[in-house]
Amino acid sequence: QENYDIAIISKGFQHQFWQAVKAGADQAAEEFGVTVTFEGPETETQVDRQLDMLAAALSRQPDAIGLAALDSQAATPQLQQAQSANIPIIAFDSGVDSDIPVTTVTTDNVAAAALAADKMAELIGDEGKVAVVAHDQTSRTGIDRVDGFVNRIKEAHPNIEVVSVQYGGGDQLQSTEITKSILLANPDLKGIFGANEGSAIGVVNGKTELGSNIVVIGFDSGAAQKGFIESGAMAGAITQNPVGIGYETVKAAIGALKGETLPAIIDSGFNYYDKSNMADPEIAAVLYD
Amino acid sequence: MTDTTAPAPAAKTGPRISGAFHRLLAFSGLIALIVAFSLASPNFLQTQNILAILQATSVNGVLAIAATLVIITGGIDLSVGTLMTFCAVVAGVILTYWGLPLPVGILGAILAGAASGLVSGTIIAKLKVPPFIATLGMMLILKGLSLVISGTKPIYFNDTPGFNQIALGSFIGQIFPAVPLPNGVLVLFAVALIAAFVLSKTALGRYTFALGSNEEAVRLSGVNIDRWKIAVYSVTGAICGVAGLLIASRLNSAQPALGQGYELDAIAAVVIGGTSLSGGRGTVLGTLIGALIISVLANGLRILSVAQEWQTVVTGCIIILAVYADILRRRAL
Amino acid sequence: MTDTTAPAPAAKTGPRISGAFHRLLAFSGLIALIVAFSLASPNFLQTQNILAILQATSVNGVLAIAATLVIITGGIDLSVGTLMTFCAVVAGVILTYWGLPLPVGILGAILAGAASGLVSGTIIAKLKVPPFIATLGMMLILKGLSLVISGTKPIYFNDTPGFNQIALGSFIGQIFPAVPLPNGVLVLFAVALIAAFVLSKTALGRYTFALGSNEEAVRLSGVNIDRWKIAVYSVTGAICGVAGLLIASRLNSAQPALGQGYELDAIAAVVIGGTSLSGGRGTVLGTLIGALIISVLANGLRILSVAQEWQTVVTGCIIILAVYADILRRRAL
Amino acid sequence: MTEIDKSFPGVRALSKARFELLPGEVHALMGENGAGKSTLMKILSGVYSRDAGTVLLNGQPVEISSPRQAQDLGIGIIHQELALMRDLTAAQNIFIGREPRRFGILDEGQLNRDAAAIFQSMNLKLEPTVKVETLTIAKQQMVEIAKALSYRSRVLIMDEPTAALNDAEIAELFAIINRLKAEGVGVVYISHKMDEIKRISDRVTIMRDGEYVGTVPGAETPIETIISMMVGRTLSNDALVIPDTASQPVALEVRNLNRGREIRDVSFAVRKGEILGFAGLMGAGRTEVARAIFGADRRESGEIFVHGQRASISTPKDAVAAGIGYLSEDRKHFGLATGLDVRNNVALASLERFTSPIGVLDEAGMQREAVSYIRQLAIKTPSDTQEARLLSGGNQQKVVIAKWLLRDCDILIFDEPTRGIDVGAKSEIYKLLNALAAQGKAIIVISSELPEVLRLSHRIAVMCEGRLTGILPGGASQEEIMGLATLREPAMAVRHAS
Ligand SMILES: Nc1ncnc2c1ncn2[C@@H]1O[C@H](COP(=O)(O)OP(=O)(O)OP(=O)(O)O)[C@@H](O)[C@H]1O
Ligand SMILES: Nc1ncnc2c1ncn2[C@@H]1O[C@H](COP(=O)(O)OP(=O)(O)OP(=O)(O)O)[C@@H](O)[C@H]1O
Ligand SMILES: [Mg+2]
Ligand SMILES: [Mg+2]
Repeated sequence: QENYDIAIISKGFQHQFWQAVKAGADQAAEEFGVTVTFEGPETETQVDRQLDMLAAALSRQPDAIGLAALDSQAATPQLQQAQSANIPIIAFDSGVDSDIPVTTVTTDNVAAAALAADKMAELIGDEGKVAVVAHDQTSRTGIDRVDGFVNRIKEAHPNIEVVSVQYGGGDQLQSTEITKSILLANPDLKGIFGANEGSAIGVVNGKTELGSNIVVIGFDSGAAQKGFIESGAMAGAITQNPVGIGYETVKAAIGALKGETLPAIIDSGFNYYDKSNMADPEIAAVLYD
Repeated sequence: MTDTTAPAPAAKTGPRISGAFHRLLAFSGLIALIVAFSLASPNFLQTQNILAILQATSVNGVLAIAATLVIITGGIDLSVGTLMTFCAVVAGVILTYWGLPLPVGILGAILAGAASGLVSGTIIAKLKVPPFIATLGMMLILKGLSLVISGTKPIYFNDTPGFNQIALGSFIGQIFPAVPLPNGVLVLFAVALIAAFVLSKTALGRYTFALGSNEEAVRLSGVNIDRWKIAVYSVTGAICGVAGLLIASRLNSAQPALGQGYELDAIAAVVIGGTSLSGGRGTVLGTLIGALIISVLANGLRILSVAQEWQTVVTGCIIILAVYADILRRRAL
Repeated sequence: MTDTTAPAPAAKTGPRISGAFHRLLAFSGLIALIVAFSLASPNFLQTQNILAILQATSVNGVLAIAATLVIITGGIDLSVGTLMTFCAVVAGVILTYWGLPLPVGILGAILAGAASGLVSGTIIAKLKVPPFIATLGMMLILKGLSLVISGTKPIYFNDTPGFNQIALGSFIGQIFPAVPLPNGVLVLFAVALIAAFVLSKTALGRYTFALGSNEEAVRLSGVNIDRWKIAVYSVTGAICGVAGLLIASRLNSAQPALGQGYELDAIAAVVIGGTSLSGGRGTVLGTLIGALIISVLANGLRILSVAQEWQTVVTGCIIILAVYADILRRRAL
Repeated sequence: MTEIDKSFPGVRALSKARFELLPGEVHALMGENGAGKSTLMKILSGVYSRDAGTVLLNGQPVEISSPRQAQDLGIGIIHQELALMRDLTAAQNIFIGREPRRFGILDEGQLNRDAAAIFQSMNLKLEPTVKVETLTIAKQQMVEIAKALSYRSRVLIMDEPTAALNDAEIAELFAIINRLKAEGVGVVYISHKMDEIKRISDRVTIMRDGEYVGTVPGAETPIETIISMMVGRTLSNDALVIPDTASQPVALEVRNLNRGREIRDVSFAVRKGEILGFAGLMGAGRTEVARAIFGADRRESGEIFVHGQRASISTPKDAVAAGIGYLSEDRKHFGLATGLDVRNNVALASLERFTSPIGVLDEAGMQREAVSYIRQLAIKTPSDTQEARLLSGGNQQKVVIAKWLLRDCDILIFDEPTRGIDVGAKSEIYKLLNALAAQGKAIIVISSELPEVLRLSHRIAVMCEGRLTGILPGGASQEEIMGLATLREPAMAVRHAS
């Protein structure tokens, strides 16, 4: 077994979701005896900073690279550079507009958010006003989750109206303030979808500060969200499998280095979880603290 | 920064307007905003919403007061945001990881803030590194350290039940149930009162203004300017510690990744409040008003469901206009 | 900002060091970093990596040069980051949405930058709004407008094949294949040369320094200071337009949400490069070195696979140390 | 102080300088601009460290490495350049670092009472609670003096304390100095005003080019001797031939200028080739008139005619375009771009002249002109690329004069042109003003020194409380001028010379 050097460039670093991806990658690194580094820019808008990270990673001449591209096109020159240096690229989280990556480990965010919309409809009796607090107006996950939710409501739940979509940058405090404003402006609101971990926690904070009892559906997990679901402050949340994403990315990289053939897409899947199924082993396995 | 244009040949011609009226006018931008939003939405002037605005002001308000002190000395502190986070994380480590009692955590956060301020102040005063660079460096260092000591994950305060009462409980609401003013707002007012007192009544306050006014003159007067400068940065740091406790209490967790970017809001509040970035002049009351203008604006635009991209545009315009109105007011006086 | 401490009681005793040596020493921080990283990793001093560092410097370098001009006047421009984005979006609208030819897009982006600078400059010069507030407002306005005119989504330049050659092509590489220096770096050098020329050889440059030195004295010399101030902000804006083209070309898209936070890096480069925030002194070469220090640091730490939270801490420390070393060097002279 | 050496980059400010002060004596320190007087005193007061030499206090060698240490040793100083905190009140400035406290809290009442007491002892009418930035330079200078007195030092250094003061204030200061002297305080007195030296000093030490020249008794030594020791030669003090200008055309006419209480209905005219002196007490409004004419401040009403044409002047740029130049009384804030070098300060008002159509500057041309003025005005600077802030006070003033000479204005307003300038340079500037007038320029000279006004002016305009109370012929007596300068009722008995 060779000690491969695998560089992972993610979309973020500080948020718990990315830390969970990192945990999965580290887990695989230990299991397969390879070295993994993990980096990501400050915010999911800093496309060029991510390219600089990718360039620095290439200079290091790693054996393989895992990339969660912030923009599906921008990385093309670096990808070509990697290709000519025979460094396999594994895309994860979202795809790259290129056939260079040997495989893509991803979650279908549109479908995941649509599931959240269906659950929301179910919980509020398929009618009334709802709102979305999302993390980012321009990033892939931000767009997909908002679109997935809003479009699904439009198509399948005509009696529900999305009255407001606002963005808090995934910052818990800002999302709290946004939620409070939405609630105060729409006293008859029935539910809010928080489109990532920070947004979802902010929504619950805002709701509790105002003593409201609207339905909240979150996204991803983390200790706080799990606690909210347990206490009932949050009805449920969509979980991706970040640990699995990290693990699969490293595993795919090793596979590629060993010359194995990989499927074009490795779907890491998503689930809806709430108080009733949180303890199920297969759900508990994809949740992170 | 060049807002020092000239020692204003002050064209005093009209009758002098009384001091009280003058002070009232300082609120004019804020009042104009409140009136406009009240007319635009019936939801704006609800008790609940007013409390929400005040609550939303608490963290930025405390940070802005912290920044006010160093800005009056003619310096700047870019580290207030990440220092706040650092202090929150320190509280988390003390209370959750070590399981020590609440007062220790509170003290620890404030001391951590003061210590960090001491370091910034020393770098500025002794090594003569410009405040912008020293605190930019500290901003990054504290950001990294917050991640390191928290283990790059949030620290929850679930084991310290009283902790979230710091910001969210309502001491006043227990006495007057009709006005459930959150404690966080009380903390803001308390910090403001203390800061105003320090600035106007103590030697520290005097030297704060003196340093911003003419540092060389203070030095030539035989004052140990290094010591006082370090003291001012330390007090600023301690106040950031209070902000850290507030935000941690509000989120019931110390979020190590949060904080960068908060310095700009804080400094904006200070400058909107009439404190000059070239030092020597400024008031805590002005800073409070500046912080309120920012929160009222954010809240009002959200209540009106203005599209977010336009919210940003409008906020930019109103910040400029608010300061311009203040300039016109002063010129008219 | 108080880096004007004193007319330096400067205990100069030793023999005078020659100007050339002086200038060489200015690079010392940068050179120390490069030597350290080269020793630590064999991958650091590879052509590829050097090109990557230069490429990574290009956008921030151009922005920092833009910021240098206004900072020398004693002002500040917080809008450079979002203005860059705005100009990129303008280029996107012109080239992709309207399908106009490449030169129109390039011109449009630069003009959009100049126009925005004209607005900032006018607010500052005519309405006397402090530069910090005026450009903070502009920062928000431009951020919002970028989202508005782009329709809150990235605009791709796939229909303008030549566009990504602006930053990514290599004019030099075509002649000397061994040195595939990307055009973006050439653009950076060109902007630096032009800015240095303007600052040292033209009336605009002279007034830039004079304004930062004593604005009132310049006014009383019969100079139309408003006009020159507006001119400086416009030139800064135009340079931000170039930065916008560079980043759009590099990403082959205009990313409307990017840009905020970039102003801090740009200003940091300026200050690390020895330009004083109180105005009146500064050089383009210094700014270039400052920008390089930032990129070398980021690149080197990544190459060494330092954990990201520690990268931040180390970067903070080194920024402070670099400036401190520069201060020591000047004192020794 | 013996064998004191001090060098700055490119400048040897002091070389084996020497100075001795006895208790209860007023010892004047004299020398041309840049002779090293301020530098020597800054070493004594702990601002600068010396390169070599010894300082003895009461016969004991002492190391003075900070202003605090100097204070503790009983050495106080009034700096030449005002060192006040503009945003603080007068009282706060005086007691900075020594605020009275009660339970750790500042006792503002006590502070103001203490300050008021000092003001009273100085016969100074000043509110302790007024912010110093709103004070005129003269008042600010008085605050500095009050501050120095408050230390009750054994040694008090006064570096040009009277540069901005009027005669009454100077008399007050001298009374204070005499009182201190009686208490055994040693006073070091630096000034360029010869009459003051004669009036106050017991001994005079003269410096030249950073070196000790000699010490002479104050009262007995003729002024000429002191001057020749300062400049190293004797100055000719020719009586000026004042040509008649009454037949010359009017260059500048001001009609009914008004601005609040500072300027009330001021009208006058200056002819080509004429020097019109402006006399008046501090705060009479002369500076305000000059600034209003120059467009530096807004004016409420009034018309300005240049060469008979109505000129619309609302900014300094308009004024300069109309051929008016203004040398401000406060060079540090309004005159000099302190961060720029001498060359650029000289060229600052004339940059267009050195700018090619594409905006490129003609450095060589600028250098030529700057060097020529450095020579003409004997500006003491290592080169034309020296930063202006590093020049001695008097030389800075010359740089500003050079700026307006280079601009070649027809009408020049000099506000306190010789403030802080040594005798040698002063007589050069007088000659210069006369030469300029002879070339046909119209010149307004605002000065608080009556002898200067009398010596220079063809006619003398006198102001009091914002009003022009009269215009006297050049030969008027001091009494006549003072009469008008204190005249509260302008309507009566105005004697106009035309
Ligand atoms: N900080 C400084 N750096 C460089 N040169 C200086 C500095 N301070 C003074 N000098 C130079 O030292 C010399 C002595 O200056 P100083 O101020 O002592 O003169 P002075 O006798 O007080 O003159 P004045 O009558 O004009 O006030 C001058 O040539 C001056 O330019
Ligand atoms: N910066 C200022 N702020 C407020 N009042 C001022 C200011 N400058 C001058 N004044 C006031 O304006 C009036 C006119 O002052 P001005 O300086 O024009 O008098 P002056 O005759 O030139 O006297 P000086 O001999 O002091 O130069 C005075 O009452 C003075 O106190
Ligand atoms: Mg002197
Ligand atoms: Mg005057």
